[in-house]
Amino acid sequence: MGLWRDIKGTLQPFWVTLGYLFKKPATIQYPEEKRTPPPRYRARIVLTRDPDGNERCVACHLCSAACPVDCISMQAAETEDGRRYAAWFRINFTRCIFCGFCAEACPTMAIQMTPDYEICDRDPLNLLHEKQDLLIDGCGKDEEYNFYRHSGIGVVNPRGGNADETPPVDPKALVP
Amino acid sequence: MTDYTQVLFKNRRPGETASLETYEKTGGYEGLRIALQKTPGEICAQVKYSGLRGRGGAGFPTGVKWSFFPADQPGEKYLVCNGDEMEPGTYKDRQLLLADPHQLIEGMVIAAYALQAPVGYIFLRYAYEDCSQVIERAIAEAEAAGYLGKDILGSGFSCELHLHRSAGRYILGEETALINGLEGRRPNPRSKPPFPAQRGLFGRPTNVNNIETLANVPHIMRNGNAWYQQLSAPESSPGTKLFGLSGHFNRTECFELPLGVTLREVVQEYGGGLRNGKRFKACLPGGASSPYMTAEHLDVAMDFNALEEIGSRLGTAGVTAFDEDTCMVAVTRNINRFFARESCGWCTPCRDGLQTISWLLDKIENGQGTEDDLTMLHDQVRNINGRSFCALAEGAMGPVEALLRLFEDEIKEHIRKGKCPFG
Amino acid sequence: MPKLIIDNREVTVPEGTNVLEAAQALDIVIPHFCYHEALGAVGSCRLCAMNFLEGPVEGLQMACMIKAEDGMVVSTVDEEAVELRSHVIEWAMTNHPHDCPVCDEGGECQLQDMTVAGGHSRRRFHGPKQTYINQELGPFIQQEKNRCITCYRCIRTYRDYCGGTDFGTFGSRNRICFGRFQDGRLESPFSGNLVDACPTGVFTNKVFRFKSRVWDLQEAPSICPHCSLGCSTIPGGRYRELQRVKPGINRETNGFFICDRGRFGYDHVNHPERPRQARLDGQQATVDAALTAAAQRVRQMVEQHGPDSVAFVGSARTSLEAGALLAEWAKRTGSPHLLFETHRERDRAARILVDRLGDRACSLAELQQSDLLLLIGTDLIAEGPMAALAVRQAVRAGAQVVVIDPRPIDLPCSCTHLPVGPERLPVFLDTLVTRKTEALTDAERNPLQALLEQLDAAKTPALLGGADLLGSRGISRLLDAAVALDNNERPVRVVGLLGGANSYGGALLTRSPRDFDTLVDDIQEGAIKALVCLESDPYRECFDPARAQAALGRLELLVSFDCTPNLAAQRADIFLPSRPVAEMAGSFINNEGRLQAFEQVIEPGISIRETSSGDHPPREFSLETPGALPRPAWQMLAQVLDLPGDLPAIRQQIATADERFDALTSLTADETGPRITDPVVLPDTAPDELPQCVPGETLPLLPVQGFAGSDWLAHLSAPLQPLEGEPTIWLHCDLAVRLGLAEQDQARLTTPLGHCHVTVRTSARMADNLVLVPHLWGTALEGLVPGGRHIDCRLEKEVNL
Amino acid sequence: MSELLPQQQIDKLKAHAAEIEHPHEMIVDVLREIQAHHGWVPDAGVVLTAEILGITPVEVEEIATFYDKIFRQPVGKRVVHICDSICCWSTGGEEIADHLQQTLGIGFGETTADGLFTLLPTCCLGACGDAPAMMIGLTTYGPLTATKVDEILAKERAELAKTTSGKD
Repeated sequence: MGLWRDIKGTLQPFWVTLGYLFKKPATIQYPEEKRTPPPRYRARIVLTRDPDGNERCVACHLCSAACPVDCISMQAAETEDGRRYAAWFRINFTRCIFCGFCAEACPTMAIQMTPDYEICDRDPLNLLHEKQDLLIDGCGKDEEYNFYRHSGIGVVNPRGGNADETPPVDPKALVP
Repeated sequence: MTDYTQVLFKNRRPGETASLETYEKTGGYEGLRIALQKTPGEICAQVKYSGLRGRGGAGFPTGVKWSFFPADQPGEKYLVCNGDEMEPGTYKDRQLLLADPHQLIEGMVIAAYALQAPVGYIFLRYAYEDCSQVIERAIAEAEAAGYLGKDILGSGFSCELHLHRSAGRYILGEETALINGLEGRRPNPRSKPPFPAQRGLFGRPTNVNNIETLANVPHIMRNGNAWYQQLSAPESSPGTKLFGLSGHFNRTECFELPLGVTLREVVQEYGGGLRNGKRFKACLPGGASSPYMTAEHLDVAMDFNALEEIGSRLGTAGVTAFDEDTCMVAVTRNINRFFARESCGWCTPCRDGLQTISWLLDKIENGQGTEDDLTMLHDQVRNINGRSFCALAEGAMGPVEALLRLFEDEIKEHIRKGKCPFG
Repeated sequence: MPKLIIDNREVTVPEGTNVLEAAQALDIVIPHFCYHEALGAVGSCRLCAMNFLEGPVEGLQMACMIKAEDGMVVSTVDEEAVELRSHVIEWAMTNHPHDCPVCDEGGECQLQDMTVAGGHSRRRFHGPKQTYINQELGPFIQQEKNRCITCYRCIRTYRDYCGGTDFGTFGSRNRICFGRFQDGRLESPFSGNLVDACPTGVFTNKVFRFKSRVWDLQEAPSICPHCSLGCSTIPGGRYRELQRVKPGINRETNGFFICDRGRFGYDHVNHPERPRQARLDGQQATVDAALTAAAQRVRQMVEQHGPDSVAFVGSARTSLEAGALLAEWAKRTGSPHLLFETHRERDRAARILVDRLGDRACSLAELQQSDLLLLIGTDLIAEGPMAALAVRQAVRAGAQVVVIDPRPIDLPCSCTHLPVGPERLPVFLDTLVTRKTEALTDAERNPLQALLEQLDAAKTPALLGGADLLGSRGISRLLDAAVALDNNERPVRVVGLLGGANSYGGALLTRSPRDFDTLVDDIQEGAIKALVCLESDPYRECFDPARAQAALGRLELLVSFDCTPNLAAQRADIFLPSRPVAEMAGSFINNEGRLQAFEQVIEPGISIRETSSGDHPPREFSLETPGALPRPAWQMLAQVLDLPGDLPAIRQQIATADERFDALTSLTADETGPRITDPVVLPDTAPDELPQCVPGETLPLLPVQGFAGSDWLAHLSAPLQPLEGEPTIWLHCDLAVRLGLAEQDQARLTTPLGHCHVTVRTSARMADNLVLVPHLWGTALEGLVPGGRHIDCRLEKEVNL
Repeated sequence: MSELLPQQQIDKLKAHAAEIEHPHEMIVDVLREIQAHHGWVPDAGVVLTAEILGITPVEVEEIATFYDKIFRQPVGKRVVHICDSICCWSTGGEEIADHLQQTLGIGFGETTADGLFTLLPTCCLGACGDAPAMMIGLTTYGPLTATKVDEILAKERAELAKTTSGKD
C-alpha cells in the first residue's frame, strides 16, 4: 500500500500540471492589461460628499479609533453654522492594511473603500494623503445619506426642521 | 330618586351661596363650639373612630392621618386644604364651596385646633375664581363673627386662614407638590419619607386634607360618630359622598349620596340613564385616573373597598359615563394625553413613558397600529405602574390598564381594520 | 453596620449607606443617573431598580432611595428589575438625537454606557423628537439642549452643590429645559462642573470643543497648581498641547469637583511666549552647558565672596523634589540663604502655620463636617475656591458661617459678614484670644461677644484665615485663638490659605530665619551677589516690587529655572527651561500638610497646531521635537548636584536625607496622601507693624487677590482671560458718595507706583474708608501686590469727553 | 415698570414681601397681579417680580414657565380657554373647539388680528357637569353649543368695546 501511495503522490502533481498546460492562463499581463475588481473590493480610501455636496466627514475620530495600524489622523473643527468637520485629515497609506475597519466604523458614510488599487509610490511622503487628496466629488456607494438631516441637532435644517422632529420647545409657550 | 340625608348639600339652593346666617341656622359652627370643649386628642380620636376617609381620591382614613401628626411638637405647624380639584370629571368641591362654604371654614378651624396647627392655607385652583370670592367672603364673615382669628369663641385658641390661588397644573393636587407650590418652589412632588406630617410646608409638620374631607368634620363633631356611620351602609366607608355626574348621562349634576349606592342607581336614578336612550358602555367611577367600570359592574356598590375589589377605585366619585357608541381607545387616548401634559417632568416613566403611550394610542386610534404596538402598550403599562415617583403616572395607568383588560378586543379591531371602528 | 445580601453575596456597609452604594461595594454596578456620590439620590430617574426579596422593604424599589438595613435580601438580576431598567433607558432615549459622531461627550458618555448596561438597543418609539433652542452660556460651557435626558443632575450640581444662582429648570412635563433666565455667562466660579455632572453632551467644555476625542488624550492624575488646596485633577493633552483639565476624585480634598480656575487655567503650559530655550549670557545654549555654567559660577562666587554671597529662592509652585534638591545645593555651597517664597508675609505666614498647625489641620472633607466656620481675613473664592464649596456643604448640613473681612465676600452660601478694615483684624483676633473686648468699638462688641459664645458652643468649629491679608502676625494670632478656644471636648480646627500649591512644602524646606525683604537689603548692599531663582519671580512676586527691582539690578549672577515668561526668566544671566506640573512628575504638600504626588501627562514641545502649515501637520521630518528642551527642575538640579536624574532615585535620596519625607518613596499619584507635620525654621522677629492709614487727603488702598487675574499661572491661560476683566476698584457705597463716584464710573487711581485708569465698583458689604483693588497681572495694577498693607492713593473721577 | 404694575401696588407688594419670612411663596401672587394688570408676563415682569420679592429672576422664571395659566407670551385682551379633557371631549368639546377656531379665525395659541382673543386649550375646568365648557378670563361658561359660543363672544366683544371706548 505504501509504495502505491508514494507513486501516486509523485505522479499526480505532474498530471495536474500537464492539465494546465492546455488551459487559458489565469494571470494577466499587468500593467498592459488591467483587471476590474468587484465594486466592494477594498483598496484606496476616499472621503465622500453628501448629496448637497458638503463634506460628509464630521471628524468623529471613529475611523482612527478603529484603525488597527493607526494610519488615520485628523483634527476636528467647526464652521460658523455649527457643522463639525475635519480641519485636516490624513491617511498614511504606507501603513494602511486595507482592512476596511474605518469604512465600517464611519457613522456618516464619509470614508469609503474604492477598487482603485494602484497606489504604490517610490516616495513614502507621496503616500501621506491629506484631505484634499482623499476627498472626491461624489457620494460614493450611498447616494442619499446626509448625516446632518438625521442627527437631530440642526446644522443643515433649522433646529426641529428635519422630518422626524418637532419644532423647538419654547418653555414660555402658551399652549400647555 | 331616593331621598337620602343631605349633609354637605343641605343648604344647597340653585344659583345661591349659603350665607353665614343660613349656615348658623342649620347648626353651623355648633361643631366648632363642641370641638373647642374637647381636647385636641379627643377630636382626633373621634374623627378616627368616625371612619371618615379622605375624599381627595385615595380614601385614606382621615383620623389615622391626623394621628400621625405631631400636634404636641412645639413651633410652627400648618394645616393645608387641598382645593386643587383638577381631576377630569371632578367638580364636587366647586359645588360644595358654591353651595355652603362655611362648612370648610368650620372644618378647618376644628382641624387646626385638633392638630394644634393654627395657620391654615386653602390652596385653590386657578379656574375656581368664583369659589375664591366665596371663600374670601366666608373667611371675612367668620372672622367678624369670631369663628376665626384671635381667641376663637373665647377659647383662647387662635387660627388664621390664608387663601392661595394657584396658576394651573394638575400635579399640585399631589400633596407634596402642593406644598412645594405653596412655598414658591417648582411643584415637583417630594420624596416620602419624610412625610408632610414630619417635614412639610417650610420644613414644618403639615397636614393636607381635601375640601370635602374637611367639610365633613363639623358634621361629625356636631352629630357624633353613630349618626355619621348610619348615613351609609358599608362599614368601611361611612358617610355621604358627593357624586359628580358627567359625560353621556342625561342629568350631569352633582349629588350627595350615601357611600355604597350601586352604580346602577347612580346611572339610572340620578344620571337619568344615558343620552338619546343609548346603552351604558362604561364609566370612569372616580375621575380620569380610575379604571373603567362596564355594564357588568352596574350592581357594584360605590364605596372605597367594593370598587377596589373589582379592580377600580372610587377616587373622587366623579362618574363619567360613556355610551355604546363611544370608542374606548379614543377615550383612553384623551385621558392619557391629559396626564402626559400634566406630568411635572420629574421622573422618567411619567415624563417620557406617558408620551410613549400617547404616541401608541394615537397610532392605534388612527388605524396605523400593529400587534407590536399592542405588546408595547402592555410593556409600558407594566413598567410604569407603581414605578413612578408619585401617584400621577400610576393614576394615568388606571384607564390604560383597564382598556387593555376590558377592551382588548376593541384595540385589536382597530388594528385589524386599520381604522377606528366607531368612525 | 447593616448587613445585607445582594445577589446571594453578603455585604456589610456603614450606617446610612443606600442599597445602590452597597451593591457598588460588591462591584455590582447598576445603571443610574440621578444618584451621584456627591449629590446624593433623589429618585427621579427611576433607573436603579432592584427587587427586594426579604427584609423591611419588599418588592421592586429604587435602590438609591432605600437605606441599607439588616436582613435585606436584594436581587439586581431579577427579571422585572432588568426589564424596568431597559424601559427607563428606552424612555430616556425617546428624544435623544443620534448625533454621537459630533458630540464632544463621546468616549465618556455615561448615557451611552448606561444604555448599553441597561440593555436597550433597538428603538421602538418612532414618533417625532423634541428639539430645543440652545443658549449662549459664555466662554466655558457649550450647550446642546436636544441631548438632554432630564436627569436633573446639572441643576443639582450647579445650584444645590455649587451654590450658583443663575441657572434654573424651566417648563414642565417632557418639555423641561435647564439654563439661564437669559443668555449670558454662567456666573458661578464652579460652572465647569456642569460638564462632568451632565451624563451626556448637553453641557460640554467649550474651550475643549472639538479639540480631541477623549480616547486620544494623554491623561494622568495630577495636582492643581493654582492655589494651596491641592485639588486632584486629571489633565489631558494631545499633539503636545495640554487641552483640558477635569477633576480627579480625592475624597479628602476636592471630592469630585474643581473650580473654574483649576479647570481652565491649564493653558499656561501652551503659552506662546513660554521660554523653551536655555540661555547663557544672552546667547542660546544647550541645557547641559547652561547647567554646567550655573554650577560653576555659583561655585566660583562662593569661592570668591564666601557662601553668604549666594541666595537660593524657590517658589510656592516648586515641586517638593526640586525644592529639596535646591536645599541640597544651598547646603553644599554653605549658603544660609534659602527661601521658598519671595513674598515676605506669605513666606512668614506659611512657616508659622506649618510650625504650629499639627493636629488642627483640617481637610476639605473635614471642613464639610464643621458646624461653625469663622472666616477671618480670607476671600475663599480668590484664595482657595474649593474651600468655599466645602463651606457651602457645611452650611447645607446646618453650619453657621461668620466672615470678618474688609472685602465684599461672595460665598456660595449664607453667612454673617462683618466688614471691617484690615487694621481691625488683629484686634478681633486678639479679642478671640483674650476675650477682652475693651479694644473694640461699641458696634463691634456685640457681634464679637455673640461669636465667642457661638464658638464655645460649637461642636466642630473651624477657623479659616488667609496668609495674604492676615500676614505672619495674623496667622500667628489665628493659631493662638484656636488654642484659646479649645476646650476639653474638641479642638478648634484651622485652615490657613497659603500662597501656592507647595507653600507648605516650601516652608518645611526653608532653612533661613530671614525673609526675602531682608535679603533684598543684602543684595542692595552688595553682600549677596548671586541669586538662583527656582520658578520664582522676585522682581514682581514679592512684597515690595519697586524696591526689589532696584536692588536686583546689582546682582552679578542671576540664574533662573522657569517655565513661564516672567521677569527673572527674561533677565537671567543663565536661564534653564523647566517644565510645568503637567509635563513632569513630582509632588506638592497642600495647606493642610497633605503630601500628594502628580504624574507626567504630556511631553513638552510646541504643539502640532502651531507648527503645522494650516491644513495638515508638517510633512518634514526632524530629529528633535520642536520646543521639547524643557526638563523637570528636579532633573536639572540633580545634574547640578551630580545625582542620578531619575525620579525614584531622587525621591529615595530626599527621603534618606530627610526622614520627614519618608512617604515620598512609596507615594503614588492616585492616593489621598499622608499628612506631614513638623516644626520648621521660623522667621526671625516680626517685622514692624503694618502702617496704619489715617483717612484724610489720601485714601488707604488695599490690594487683594482676585479669582482669575492675580494668579500668575491663571493669568497666562488664555481661556481665563474673559474672567480677568478691566482694572477695577471697590468702594463702600458711602465712600463712593463722599468721593462723588458711582458704580461703573471711570476713575484715575494715583499711587506711589503711578497712575492707572480703573472702573469703580461699589458695595454696601465691605469696609468703609478703604479702596480695594484686585491685583491684576499684565495691567498697571500688577505692581500692587496683595499683602495686607495699605498704600496711599488718590482717586479722581474721569470725565469722558 | 409702571406699565406692568402701578407703583402703588409694587410698593404694597414689596412691603408685604419684606414682612414675611418666605418671600418665595408670593411668586405666583405677584405674577398673577402683573398678568391681571398687563395681560401677560414679559421678561421684564419676571425681573420685576424678582425685584419685588428680593430673589433672582431664575427662581421666578422656574415657576412662571411651570404653570400653564401664567402667560409668558403676549395674549389678546381675553384669553379663551376651551376644555379638552374627557368630559368635555365626550360631549362634543372638539366640535366647539373647531367652531371657536373658525369663528375667531385662529388656531390654538394664536391671537386674533384685532388683539381681542387668544385661544388656548386647557385641561379640565371643573365644570364637567356643564360640559362642554370654556373659560374666558376667569369666568366659566357651559354647556356650550355653537350658538351659545357666538353669543358669549359677542357679549365679550361688546364689553371690550365699551371699556376701550371708555378709556379713550
